[in-house]
Amino acid sequence: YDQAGKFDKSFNEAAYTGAERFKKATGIAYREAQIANEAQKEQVLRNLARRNVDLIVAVGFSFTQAVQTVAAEFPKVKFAVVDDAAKGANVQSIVFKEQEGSYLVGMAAGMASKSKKVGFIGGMDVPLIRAFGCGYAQGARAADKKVEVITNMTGTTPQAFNDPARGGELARSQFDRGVDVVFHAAGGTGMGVLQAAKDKNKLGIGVDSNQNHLFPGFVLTSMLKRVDNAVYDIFMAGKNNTWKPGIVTMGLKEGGVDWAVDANNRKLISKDMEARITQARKDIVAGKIKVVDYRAGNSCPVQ
Amino acid sequence: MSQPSNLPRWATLWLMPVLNLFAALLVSGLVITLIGEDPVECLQLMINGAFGYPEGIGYTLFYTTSFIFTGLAVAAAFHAGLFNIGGEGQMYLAGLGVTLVCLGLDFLPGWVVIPLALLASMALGAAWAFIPGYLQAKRGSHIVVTTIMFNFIASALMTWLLVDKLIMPGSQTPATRLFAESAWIPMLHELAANLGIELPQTPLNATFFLALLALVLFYLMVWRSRWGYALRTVGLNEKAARYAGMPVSKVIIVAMCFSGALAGLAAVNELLGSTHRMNLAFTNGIGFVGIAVALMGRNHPFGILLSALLFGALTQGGLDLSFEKPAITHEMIILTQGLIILFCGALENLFQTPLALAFKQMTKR
Amino acid sequence: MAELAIELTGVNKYFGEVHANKNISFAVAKGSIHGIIGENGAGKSTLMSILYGYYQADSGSIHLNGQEVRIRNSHDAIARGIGMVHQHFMLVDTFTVLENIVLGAEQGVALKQSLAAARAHLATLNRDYGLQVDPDAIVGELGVGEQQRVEILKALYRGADVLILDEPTAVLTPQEADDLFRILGLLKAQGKTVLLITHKLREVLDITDAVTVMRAGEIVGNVVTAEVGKEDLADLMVGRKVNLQLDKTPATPGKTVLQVSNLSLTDARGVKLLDDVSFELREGEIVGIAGVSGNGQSELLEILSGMREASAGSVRYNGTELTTLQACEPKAAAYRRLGIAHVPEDRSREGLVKDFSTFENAILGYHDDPAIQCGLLFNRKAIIERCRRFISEFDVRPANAFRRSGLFSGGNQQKVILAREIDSDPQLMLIGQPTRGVDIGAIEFIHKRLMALRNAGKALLLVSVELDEILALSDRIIVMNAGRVSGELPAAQATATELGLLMGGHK
Amino acid sequence: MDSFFSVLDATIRVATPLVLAALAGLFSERSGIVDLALEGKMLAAAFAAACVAYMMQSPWAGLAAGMAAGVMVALLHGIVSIGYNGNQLISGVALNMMVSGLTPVLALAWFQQGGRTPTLDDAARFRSVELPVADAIAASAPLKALFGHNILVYLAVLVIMAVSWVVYKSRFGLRLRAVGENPHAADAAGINVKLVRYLAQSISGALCGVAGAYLVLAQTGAFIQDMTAGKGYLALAALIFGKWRPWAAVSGCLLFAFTDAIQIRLQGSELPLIGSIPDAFIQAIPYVLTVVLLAGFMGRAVAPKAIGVPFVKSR
Ligand SMILES: Nc1ncnc2c1ncn2[C@@H]1O[C@H](COP(=O)(O)OP(=O)(O)OP(=O)(O)O)[C@@H](O)[C@H]1O
Ligand SMILES: Nc1ncnc2c1ncn2[C@@H]1O[C@H](COP(=O)(O)OP(=O)(O)OP(=O)(O)O)[C@@H](O)[C@H]1O
Ligand SMILES: [Mg+2]
Ligand SMILES: [Mg+2]
Repeated sequence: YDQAGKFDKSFNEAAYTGAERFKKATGIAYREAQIANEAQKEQVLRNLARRNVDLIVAVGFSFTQAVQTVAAEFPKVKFAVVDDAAKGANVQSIVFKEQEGSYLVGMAAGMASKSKKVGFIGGMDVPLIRAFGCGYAQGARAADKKVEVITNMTGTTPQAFNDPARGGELARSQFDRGVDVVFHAAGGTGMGVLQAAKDKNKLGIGVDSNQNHLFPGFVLTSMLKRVDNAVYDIFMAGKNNTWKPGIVTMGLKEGGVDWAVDANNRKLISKDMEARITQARKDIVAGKIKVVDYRAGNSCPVQ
Repeated sequence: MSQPSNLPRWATLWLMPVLNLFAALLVSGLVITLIGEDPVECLQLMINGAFGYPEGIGYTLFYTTSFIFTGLAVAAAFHAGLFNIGGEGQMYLAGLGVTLVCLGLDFLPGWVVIPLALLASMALGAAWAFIPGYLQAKRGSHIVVTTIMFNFIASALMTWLLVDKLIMPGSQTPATRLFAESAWIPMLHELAANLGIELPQTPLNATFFLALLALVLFYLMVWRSRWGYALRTVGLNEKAARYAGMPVSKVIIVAMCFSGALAGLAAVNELLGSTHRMNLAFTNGIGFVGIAVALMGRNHPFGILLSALLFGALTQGGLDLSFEKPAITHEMIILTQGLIILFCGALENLFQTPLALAFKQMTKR
Repeated sequence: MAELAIELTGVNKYFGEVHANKNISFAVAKGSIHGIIGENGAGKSTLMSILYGYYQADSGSIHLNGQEVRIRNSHDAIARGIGMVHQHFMLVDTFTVLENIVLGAEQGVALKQSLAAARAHLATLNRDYGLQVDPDAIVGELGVGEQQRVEILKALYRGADVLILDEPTAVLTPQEADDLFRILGLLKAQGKTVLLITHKLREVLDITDAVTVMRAGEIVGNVVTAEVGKEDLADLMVGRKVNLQLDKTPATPGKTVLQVSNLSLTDARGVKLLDDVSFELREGEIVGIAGVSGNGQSELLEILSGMREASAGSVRYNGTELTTLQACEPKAAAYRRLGIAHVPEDRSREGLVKDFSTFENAILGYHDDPAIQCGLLFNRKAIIERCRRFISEFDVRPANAFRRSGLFSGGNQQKVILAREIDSDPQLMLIGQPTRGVDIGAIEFIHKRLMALRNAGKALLLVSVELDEILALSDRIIVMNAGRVSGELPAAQATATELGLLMGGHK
Repeated sequence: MDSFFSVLDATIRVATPLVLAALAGLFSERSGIVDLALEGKMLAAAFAAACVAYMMQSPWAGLAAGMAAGVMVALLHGIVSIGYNGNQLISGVALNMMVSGLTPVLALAWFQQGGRTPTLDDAARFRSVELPVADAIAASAPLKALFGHNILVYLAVLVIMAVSWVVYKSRFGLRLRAVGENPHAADAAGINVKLVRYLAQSISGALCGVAGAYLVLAQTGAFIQDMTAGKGYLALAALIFGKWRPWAAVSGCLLFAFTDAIQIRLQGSELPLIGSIPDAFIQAIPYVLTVVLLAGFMGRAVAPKAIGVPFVKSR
């Protein structure tokens, strides 16, 4: 896991869920480790590799470099990195098309918004988070050309992912500026965002895991990033000997990202909204709608 | 300033710290028992993880290296009566110095790039400490507040640089490209391999020797030179320093620069010694640990060496421990570190009275 | 036999290995003034601190008005009617006089009525004893004499029957001291008991009824004042014959070393601290500057030693103009290089770093001396050797170069500073309060050294609030009042009364 | 204009925990004890408040628990720095680390939700108070920012007034200041120096307790690892900024909160003349402003004289 910790209610927790599911399904045990600093990344990987494990899944883009180094040292062990593309003959990389999932929730936001102002709150200002924001903005604009997107980043230190009070404050400031739907991609900070949405009787959008149940009736939907699926699939592939090195891109089509509709937010999603989003979903899968990836050109077509 | 004690010197110097360490471990053992693990086994795992096998030792010493630098940095300022909380930011900026030199010049051979990078790290670390030092000396701005603020500012600056300017094109990780190998500081296992000794691969690198050298130089500079004499006089008694004709403001500013330069060297260990690229938040609290290291080591190089080693061992042993025992998380290690600082650093007199009584009893017999 | 106010029996006090009070027994009659004298470190302050509950005696008993009492802290002491004026005043500088007096003796939760009540009470005390102080003044801005009055008022406000004064006159002018003694006389007349610690035998003889003499923690004499003379007391105190009279040969002044003309200093608030001061100082003479502390002497020393800039005027030293001296180092260092040595007034806060070992303090101000360098580093051996020489030449006790300076008594700290400054072989020596709070034995020694320095042809500028000292050492005396020179006269013609009047700004 | 009031509104919300913590630090530091432990006290309080409010379903119980936890950490700081004359700086740093480590460990052991506690229901939280009168007045926009806040916000306002009365106008305040300026003088005046310092610590703990409870009960609704995120240090900075005086320290907090609120609103927007500047720089504005203010407009801060020095009975 990355430094944010295992139980962040979103990204890392999803990986954990996937691994647990694999354990339940197959009865095969796995080892886990969480690192506390940069130098430990290689150390942990090496440590795991030396224990003759079959497959190591590194969760988080910051592992890329460490995986490449260690994978070269242990050619027999299979490695996988979630969230970034790494090179190596025994390395599989799983990257997500966050922009596609974000696009869908962006559409939902654009349609649900009465004020035609929607908000985005990111953790730290890094490309990955910008990709979320960019996809979201494209979706919101697609829903309604007049929609305005207001973006905030929480901070400049890793603490930015762990400051719910600030998240709440950012959300409130956006509500004050007329926003009525806000999407967060900020880990623990996002808890504060969703809480503020509830307190202010506005709508929030969850991220990574399905967060609809956190504040039923106030979470419009969640952008799912199925890290759990990814981890589960990797483990399964390892078990079934179907594992292959290379880059796996998980978009809507591959079940890597999605939006969440369940009992908790059923009432918030109107028929019309659901229809349009489902249509868009189909179009993206079919390639009819192309969602621009911020990371591809380090720029976003919409502001 | 403590009470006159009847304890023999060795007891004050060795026995009390050991007892204090023991007390700290006892309390964390209690917490470990509370969450249902065996504290003795955990301790064994931890010690074994830190010192039990060559790779563990390598990592322990690698962390120790960085802690020595940030510990010395805090101590340097402390001797001038300044509490420098800004080690983190100074180290961050020093990392920028290293990075700029390496990104720009790493086509040159190592014996050119590495010294240049060292200089750049010290220069930028010192520069980042210079401003709070200058404001303290000339404007009376409280150094604790300004250095805290400078940590935040450094972090903002570096985030922007890494995300928008220095990022490796095409990567989504906010990190620079890998430096050319010529700029890498040789790893200890590589050096040993040249001598025909095989060591496990760890990030322990030649910077470690630089840290040891820094300890010795620090001692000589602070206790055996005019410069250090002025530094300590200013720290202990500013009036006396004025009386003695010392340039107080200048001493304060230079002390801060010295402090910043030392903190900067920790960046060299991390960047040129280990990761060979700069990424976001590579400082990772090392600057803050330096405060604890210096305070526990009584601001003396020998003490700093020991406490840096202790913290290095805790970092490494703690990882191994959490590897074996999923219930013992990283936070548990932080708790233990806090306890050790509290008992060894602040409760240093805890056992003085009971010990003095015990010795009295013994000498009576 | 009169009623006893205080009776101590078999009091012992240890500080670690040090036996500070050995089996002390003595009694004080009610309504008397009782003196306690003894060398530095004899244990006087410790004994009084035990009486005030600051320390606990290890054994022995205390009787107050015939009743055995246990005094565990100052709160107890105050409740039993004991008040103390400490050697170093125990006042909060940032508070007003009224707040200091009320502190610890407030009535009720809110301050308002306490302060009002105290103000009224203060007025009556003022009337009864003539203790004039502005209740709304900030204590830190008051002179020492006034601060002392605040301390006495504090004790009286708490209804003290027994008043302990620890070296109360060390910082007072003769007039202020006389005023204090007048007040003590009034207190005595009201039936209060006064315990007075002092190093000045004249005072003991003047106003006490009985004296207790201490040496090395023990009582070596309990005498009725009327039955003894000055020499008896001095000998009893030191345990040997003391020569109280200094041999002063006539001075043979040489060429002018220091020429101060129209020196002025204005502080940030526009107050004139020094106003048009002029005088000159020649080789082989001691010029004494008399004055109540806080009348510009400290600032004068600071300017002459380079620690402070004057606002106007000129200082010529051996023909060089010092005020416009250009140097790339601080002026204090540059002046020292030119041969100006300085013994600061506040020895423990300026002249020394208490946390340094003695050998480190032996080079304070001379740390750039090439003789103690070895390349980039110090030559430790040379430094320690130098310090050992100081210790033996000046009889510093204990003779340990590695001991922390703060652990030495005031007199011994002073000897180290003096040794260091004299050793630099200066042409001009600035000396502030060389013997404040130092015992007779050490004073004798220090005075001899200063006299020897003069006889060797050095120029000495001596600032002291002790008139006896000024009179004994100086060849010429300058009196300062409110930043101005209020008089200059040859020592041979000066009398204490005349100086006192000049110091007060009269005449 | 409207946005100006929303900034004001945000300022008050953000400033509240800072104000409480800064006043807590004021008691501690005025008594002569350096208080780097504000962060730890707050964090422990936030954790306790979250646990108890969740279990008892009552925000008041949570508040009480928060205050109790704050006092406990404060007393620990007291025992170390008053009882054992330990180094106050080290004690503060150590306590912060301990609390930061212990709270997630306990949270994990008790709730199995990682380093966090379960989200609180509305019943277990403090909501905004809607005063009936307020609505009428609130119609006039300028006052809007002053109403509709959480009850703890109004409590904090009362606390500010109470603190400035206690410090300057009460017996305890006089003794507190005396002990911080010159403990030897206070001792000689018959005051129990250590007792006053312990009391000051307890008050500091209780106020930090309210601050920590506010974070959970009013703002986030759950405890999250390290959720104080440096607010304790910021409060300390405000205290020093305000030269250890209550109202000045409060204005320091308001300044921090205000620049922060502005900063949030500036992000991503184009500025006249300068154009678009990176978010990271905008986020640094409060810190830069602090440094500039400290360097440019404030005189030398004069700390309580005895601060950081253990009280040992001898010279
Ligand atoms: N706090 C202390 N700790 C240890 N030893 C002490 C302490 N205070 C005093 N002493 C010892 O007790 C002895 C008596 O000291 P005390 O201060 O009572 O002397 P004194 O007679 O008042 O001297 P002076 O004339 O200088 O005021 C000293 O010589 C010293 O050795
Ligand atoms: N905390 C202490 N520990 C050990 N010894 C002490 C302590 N405090 C004082 N002393 C001893 O007490 C003796 C007298 O101390 P004190 O401070 O009363 O000196 P003094 O001669 O009265 O100086 P001054 O005239 O400046 O007040 C010294 O010999 C000193 O070593
Ligand atoms: Mg004394
Ligand atoms: Mg004395």
